[in-house]
Formats: sequence, C-alpha cells, structure tokens
Amino acid sequence: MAAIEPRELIVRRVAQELKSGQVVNVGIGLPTFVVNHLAHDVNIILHSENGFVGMGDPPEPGREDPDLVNAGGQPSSIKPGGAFFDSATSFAIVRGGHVDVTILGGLQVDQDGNLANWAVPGRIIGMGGAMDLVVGAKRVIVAMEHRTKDGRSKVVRKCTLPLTATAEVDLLVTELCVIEFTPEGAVLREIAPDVTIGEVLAATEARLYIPDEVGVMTVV
Amino acid sequence: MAAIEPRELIVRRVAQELKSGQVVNVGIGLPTFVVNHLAHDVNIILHSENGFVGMGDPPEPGREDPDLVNAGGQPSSIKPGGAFFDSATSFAIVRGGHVDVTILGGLQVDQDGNLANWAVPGRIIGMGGAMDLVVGAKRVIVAMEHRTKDGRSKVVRKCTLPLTATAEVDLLVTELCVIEFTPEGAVLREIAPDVTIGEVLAATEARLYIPDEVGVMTVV
Amino acid sequence: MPKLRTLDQALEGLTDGMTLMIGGFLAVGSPETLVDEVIRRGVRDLTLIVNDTAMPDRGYGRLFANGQVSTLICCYMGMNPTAIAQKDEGKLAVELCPQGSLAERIRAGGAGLGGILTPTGVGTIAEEGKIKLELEGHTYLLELPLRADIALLRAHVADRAGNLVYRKSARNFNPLMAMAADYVVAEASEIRDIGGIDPDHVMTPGIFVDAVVGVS
Amino acid sequence: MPKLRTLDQALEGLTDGMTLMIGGFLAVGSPETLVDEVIRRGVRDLTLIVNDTAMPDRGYGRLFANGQVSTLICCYMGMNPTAIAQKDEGKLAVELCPQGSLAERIRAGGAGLGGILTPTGVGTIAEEGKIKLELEGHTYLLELPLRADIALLRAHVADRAGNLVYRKSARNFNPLMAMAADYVVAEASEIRDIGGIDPDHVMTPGIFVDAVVGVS
Repeated sequence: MAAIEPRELIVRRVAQELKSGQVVNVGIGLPTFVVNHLAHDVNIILHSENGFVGMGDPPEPGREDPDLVNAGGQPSSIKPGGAFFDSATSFAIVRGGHVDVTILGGLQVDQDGNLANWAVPGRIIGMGGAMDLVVGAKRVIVAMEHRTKDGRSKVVRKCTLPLTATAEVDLLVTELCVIEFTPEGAVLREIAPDVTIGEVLAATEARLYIPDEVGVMTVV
Repeated sequence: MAAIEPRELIVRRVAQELKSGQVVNVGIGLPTFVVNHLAHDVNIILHSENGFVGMGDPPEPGREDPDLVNAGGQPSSIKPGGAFFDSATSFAIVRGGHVDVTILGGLQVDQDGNLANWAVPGRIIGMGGAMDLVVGAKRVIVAMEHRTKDGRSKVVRKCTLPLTATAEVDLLVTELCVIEFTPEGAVLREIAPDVTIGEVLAATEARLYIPDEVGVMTVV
Repeated sequence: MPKLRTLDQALEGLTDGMTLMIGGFLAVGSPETLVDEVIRRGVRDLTLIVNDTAMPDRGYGRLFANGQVSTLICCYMGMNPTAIAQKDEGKLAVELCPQGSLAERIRAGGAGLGGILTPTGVGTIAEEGKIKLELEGHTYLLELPLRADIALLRAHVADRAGNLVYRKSARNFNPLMAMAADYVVAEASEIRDIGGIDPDHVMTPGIFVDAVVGVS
Repeated sequence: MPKLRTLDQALEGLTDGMTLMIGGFLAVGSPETLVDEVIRRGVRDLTLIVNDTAMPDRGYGRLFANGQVSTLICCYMGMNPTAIAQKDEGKLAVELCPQGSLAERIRAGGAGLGGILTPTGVGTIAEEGKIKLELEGHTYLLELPLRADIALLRAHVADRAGNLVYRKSARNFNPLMAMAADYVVAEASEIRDIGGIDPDHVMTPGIFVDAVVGVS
C-alpha cells in the first residue's frame, strides 16, 4: 500500500467506525474531515451543537445563509429531514445519550481514557460544548496525531493538561495505531501499515495492553 | 345594595384584583367564573397549564376542537396572540414567576397563609398543577366559601388537610370577607356589605388582625 | 432511515413488566391507536408514567380497566374511578408527583440530568422521601429523573424520518417523553415524505423517534 | 398590550452595573441593533451572560473593545482576542461554564428551578467551587440558575404581542434567555400584527417579552 498522509490515515480510519443511521457530532479541526470519507452507503445524521441535526455540506460560495452556520461559525446547510432547536435541547441531545458517536480532537489522551482537549496552560479560553459531548455521547472517538510537533507523546500515562472528562474515551485513532479503552485498560487494536508494534510503543508514553492479535489499519 | 349570591360575590370581588396585561391562571371550579366579571377595559392573558397562553371563551356547541381543551379537559379556544407549548414550558412559566396571578379554590386556608386544596383523608387522587401554581405565581388568590357545608370554618388556625404549599397565599376572598396575608399575619381588609366584623370573626377559626379601617366589599 | 411501521411491527418489543410513558393530558394528545395495540397484546404488570389517568374509556385510561397496570406515576387520577378503586384496593401502586415536577423529571430523564431542584412541594407530602437542599435561603426538593422502556406518542404530522409536529393543546407531555425512553413510537394522522416538514417547525426531531405509525 | 418600541425607548432602563444576557452563537442570532444601542448609551461595568464572546467587531463581541464589560459568564472566548487580552490583564473577570450547563443554568433561571445536576465537568476544573452529589453510583455537579436584569434577543419575526419566531441556527440561546431576565427586549426584522403568527409556530410566547424593536 502506498504511503498515506498521516492525517488522512486518521480520518479515513475513523470514518470506518460510523454506521448508517447514527447521530454523530464531529468536533472542529481534524474530525471535520471524517465525513468526507464515509463509504457510499453509509448515511449518518450530523448534530451541530449550535442547534440542529441533519447538517449537510458547506454551501457553494454565494449561497451562504447568515442564519445557518455550524458550531465553528462557518456557513453550513441542512439536509431534508433535519430539524432546528434551541441550545438547551441541543445539549439535552448531547447529555441525554442521543448522540451515538462524537469524534473529537485531542491534546492528550491517557491510559485511563481521560481526555484533555480544550486548554493549555496560559490559554484557558473555554471548553465550549466539549465537556458535554465527551460525557454524553454513547461513544467517544478521539482523532489526533500521536505526537506533538516537538515529538513528545500525546498518548500519556496521566494527562497533565486540564481535563475535558474522565474515563470517557472509547477509541483513539492516531496515524500510528488504534487504541481501545476497556475496563481492563488501553488495548492496542491496530497499528498503521508501515510501523511496528515496537515503534508504536516507543512513541507512546501510556501503558498499552498488547493482545495476541493486533490488526493493521486498512483504509481504501 | 341588593343581596348577592355568595359565590357570585366572591368571583366579582376577585375579578377586581386583576389588571390589564396580567398573565393569570384560574383553577377549576369557582375561580373559572372570575373572568366573566372583569371590567370592560381589563384584558388579561389566561394561562392554561395543559399548554397555552391566550385562552379564550369556550367554543359554541358544534365548534369544539378535540385538540384544544382547557386544564379541566373542557373544550376551549385561543385568542389571537396566544401560543402553544409543551408541559415543561408550561410549568417553567408557572414556577419561573411568569404567571402574575393564580386564582384557586380552597378546602382550608390558615392564618399563616398555608393552603390545603387538593386532598381530603381517604381521597388523595393527585395535586395536578396546584402545588406548582401556588409556589410559582407572583400572587396567589384563594376564592372559596368561608365555611363547609356543615358550618365549620375553612379559615383555620392551622390546616389539618394535606397542604398544597406553605405560606404562599396572598389574598383570600370569601363571601364574608377579604383577608390579606402579610408578614405580620392575616389581616381583615374588607367585610361583605351585609355582615359585621363580629359575624366574620365568629365564622373564622383563624386569628385575624383587625386594622383601624376595614373596608366593605363592593361589587358592581 | 425510513421509520414508518405497521402497528404490529411498532410494538413487537412490548413485554410484561415494562415501563411505558404515554403522552396526553386527560386523553387529549393521547395515542389511542397505540393504546389499542397495548390492549390487544394483553401485556401485564406495566408501570405507567402519564400526566393523569384519563377516563376509564378513553386514552391510556383504558389500561386500568383492562388490568394491565401495576404501578402508576402521575399527578392526577380524578377522572378515572377505576384506577382510583384499584389504588384503594391495593392493586395499583401509585406515586403522585406535582405536574411541573413530573414534566421536569421526564425532561431530566431525556436530557441526561441527574435531577432538578424545585421549590414545588416543600412542606407538603410531596416532599416525603426526597432529599431537601437549602440554597441561599431557599428550600428545594431534589426531583429525580424518569425514564421508560417505551414511549407512546400522539403527533399530528410525522415525516418518514420521525420528525413530529403536534397540534394545539395536544402537544403537552409528548415532546418530553419523546426524549426519555429507550424506544419511541409515535402515531400520526398525517405522514409526509422526508423534507415535508420545515426544519424550523419540527417540534420533536426525528432522532428521538424509532417508529412512526399512520392512523386515520 | 402592544409591545412595539423605538430603540431608544426599549433600552431606557439600561444602567451601569447591570447583568445582560445576549442571544447568539458566534454572533449568529445576535441582536446587532440592540448592541449598537448599548454601545451608544456607553453604560459600563456590565456583567455579560453569553454563549461566547463572538468577534471583536461583531455582535456582543464589540462590547469588549468598547470597555463596557467587567464580568463575563460564557463557554468560549476563542474568537475574540480583545476579550482574551482583557482577561489576561485582569480587567475582565471570567467564569467559564460548559455550554450545555450554561444552557441549563439559564433555563433553570427562567423556570424557577433551584439548580440542576449534571455529569458534565465532573473531574475537571469546571467542578471547582461546586457542590457534588453522588446518586445511585453516579457523580453530578450542582449547577446554579442564572438570571439577568435585561435580555437582548434577536428574532426573525415578532408580533405586537411579543411572540417570537427564530430562523434556522439563529435560535440558539435566544428562547432560553427570553425566560430568564427581568426585562426582555427582542429585535426582529419582520413585525406582524397580533394574530399574524400561528400559535403552534411561536417559539417564544409573548408573555416573556417586554419590548419589540423592528430592525431593517
């Protein structure tokens, strides 16, 4: 298999986790691109926490509606069958378990499934809806690069940055591996096609359980 | 002034308490009739706890809408400018202090402004929305006959029937008198045209404060 | 995900002992056809979460005469002598809850809240068994969330995605219950194709609804 | 009770030190004209309850650059460097609250609740200073209600009775804030006579709204 850009590997692999009919909330940044890589027969319903379900593609230039934006404030659209609501209902949907999957970016994920993704020291500017999403969604998938720009592991023993939620992450997908968080700990499920388990472990500060069979991340 | 039927005296006197623009909830029974006696220039907004504001008169026979009833389940109507909503919003309106006046019937009112109006021993079949209304409305007016059918005072020292709420009644109007509940106690404000203060006190178990001036209930 | 179902399909998961929420206020906005099917299936030992017990011959009120209800959570029983008699005979366990608290408890169940604090019922028998909190000089009761296995709703219009629109005072508890059950069925007198309801007019988003049944 | 007012009339009660709720999400659904008037009046020392700080040149975000805000309760400041700088310089006191908790706190303020229990924020800095309750094995934070002196809203359509209809994602916090302030003003681009809005389509009943201002 030809080399694939790391961020593209992540979003393509995450896309495989989604099933038709699921209500999905995707965070700003990397997760946004997951929906571009769904299989042709997978139809999901996107929840936008500023107040609607059935979010569609961004409108073509010139067709923007100032009253219809996504949670990042960017022009958006709504598909037939969608619905608008107020912010209390939007987060009743989130907190009440009516979102099947949330896909979020991360700054750190630790071996206990704790997530830090909203603040760095000296820059605490707000958690937005992330804390509600991570606590409320039935399944929490973190899509992030494995290491910081200066090479430190973001998959850590214990998060040092301010937490978003405790023990809520179900799956972590990086450009190196797929980690599942279970009651027994963080389990290495898959590794990228061009790396070894040893290389993943070397890049990972967290303690990982290595099952007898570790798959290979396959994207088409 | 010619004699007036006791219950009519009550509802006509209560009607004088309402001002234009007020949001008002009237309970089942005696309070229902208050709205028939408003002065011509007094326009109030009726709240119906099953889910709308702007309640109008009952429809003419043959014009009933099965989806439009009042809180007693009777055919109703909505005035222009009214709005429908769900039960949580309806009681957010009640509990949140957005109802200016509620007018309820009573089984007992005591000198501390406690009200019992939903249950008698052996027949506890539900408080409906009464507990929310009495706690939430800005002003609580009880419209009831002064004595039971067998002559016992319903204006008591301490309620013996199950309470609806504690210390929430602001005004009590009976066919004998008008009593205001203040931080200092229950104050006799007015007496009916054809009774004496002594007669009111004789019919009243509660301790009443008699101010220097006691008015006379005047209805037109 | 088209959600249109036959009546039989829609309630095939209904079993003895389940907890049901049923929309309606004195049988207005109550899913008569879905209740027919509950009666036809003859399931027993149901826990009912409803605003009231309706009337013996209308709405969910019929389930009492048919002996299908063992536990009841509601705010008012006054128009159903059958249910009252079952309560008095000890055949029906009843929890009475103030109407506004009932609405908030169902909403909390759907919204993932652990409970709400209300001043309603303080100093009355409604406070029995409940945690009381003093905050800034006010006393509140902690009311806990309610959830059900199945919610039965009555809508005016539904689309095939499960979006619902209610009509006039028939809305009442339906939108709250739509959020608070594991499985949600709505009957509607008008079924529209997806896209047939303005997204700004939707009262219950289709994501809450599992099945829609068309009724005449 | 016709509620149509001029811009000047609508905000004549605004004074220094007040707490304002302003609708909008990143300035979408934000009452730009009412904010213009807040700026024109030059009131200071405001406490702002908003979803976010918008942008320095848009919506309620402009109030920071104009030095009118001393306290802020919101969930996100990321698009307003001016507000962030004021926070970092200690000129702006900030309480950050998770978005869903913020929505529930405003709703609780309008609904007369003493607070709500949420699992959101447990184990994070959002729990600092808050009461924690354990119920049936789950941990919740008690989030307290929020209220304001004045709420400024943006509607799409209003009638002269104050009924409001919002459009698409411009709804957001507006209907919640409509219930949670002592005085509520809405600007709307279309004003209709009473009866011009279907009572089933009303999103904010007019009883919550004190004044309506028409804007172009």
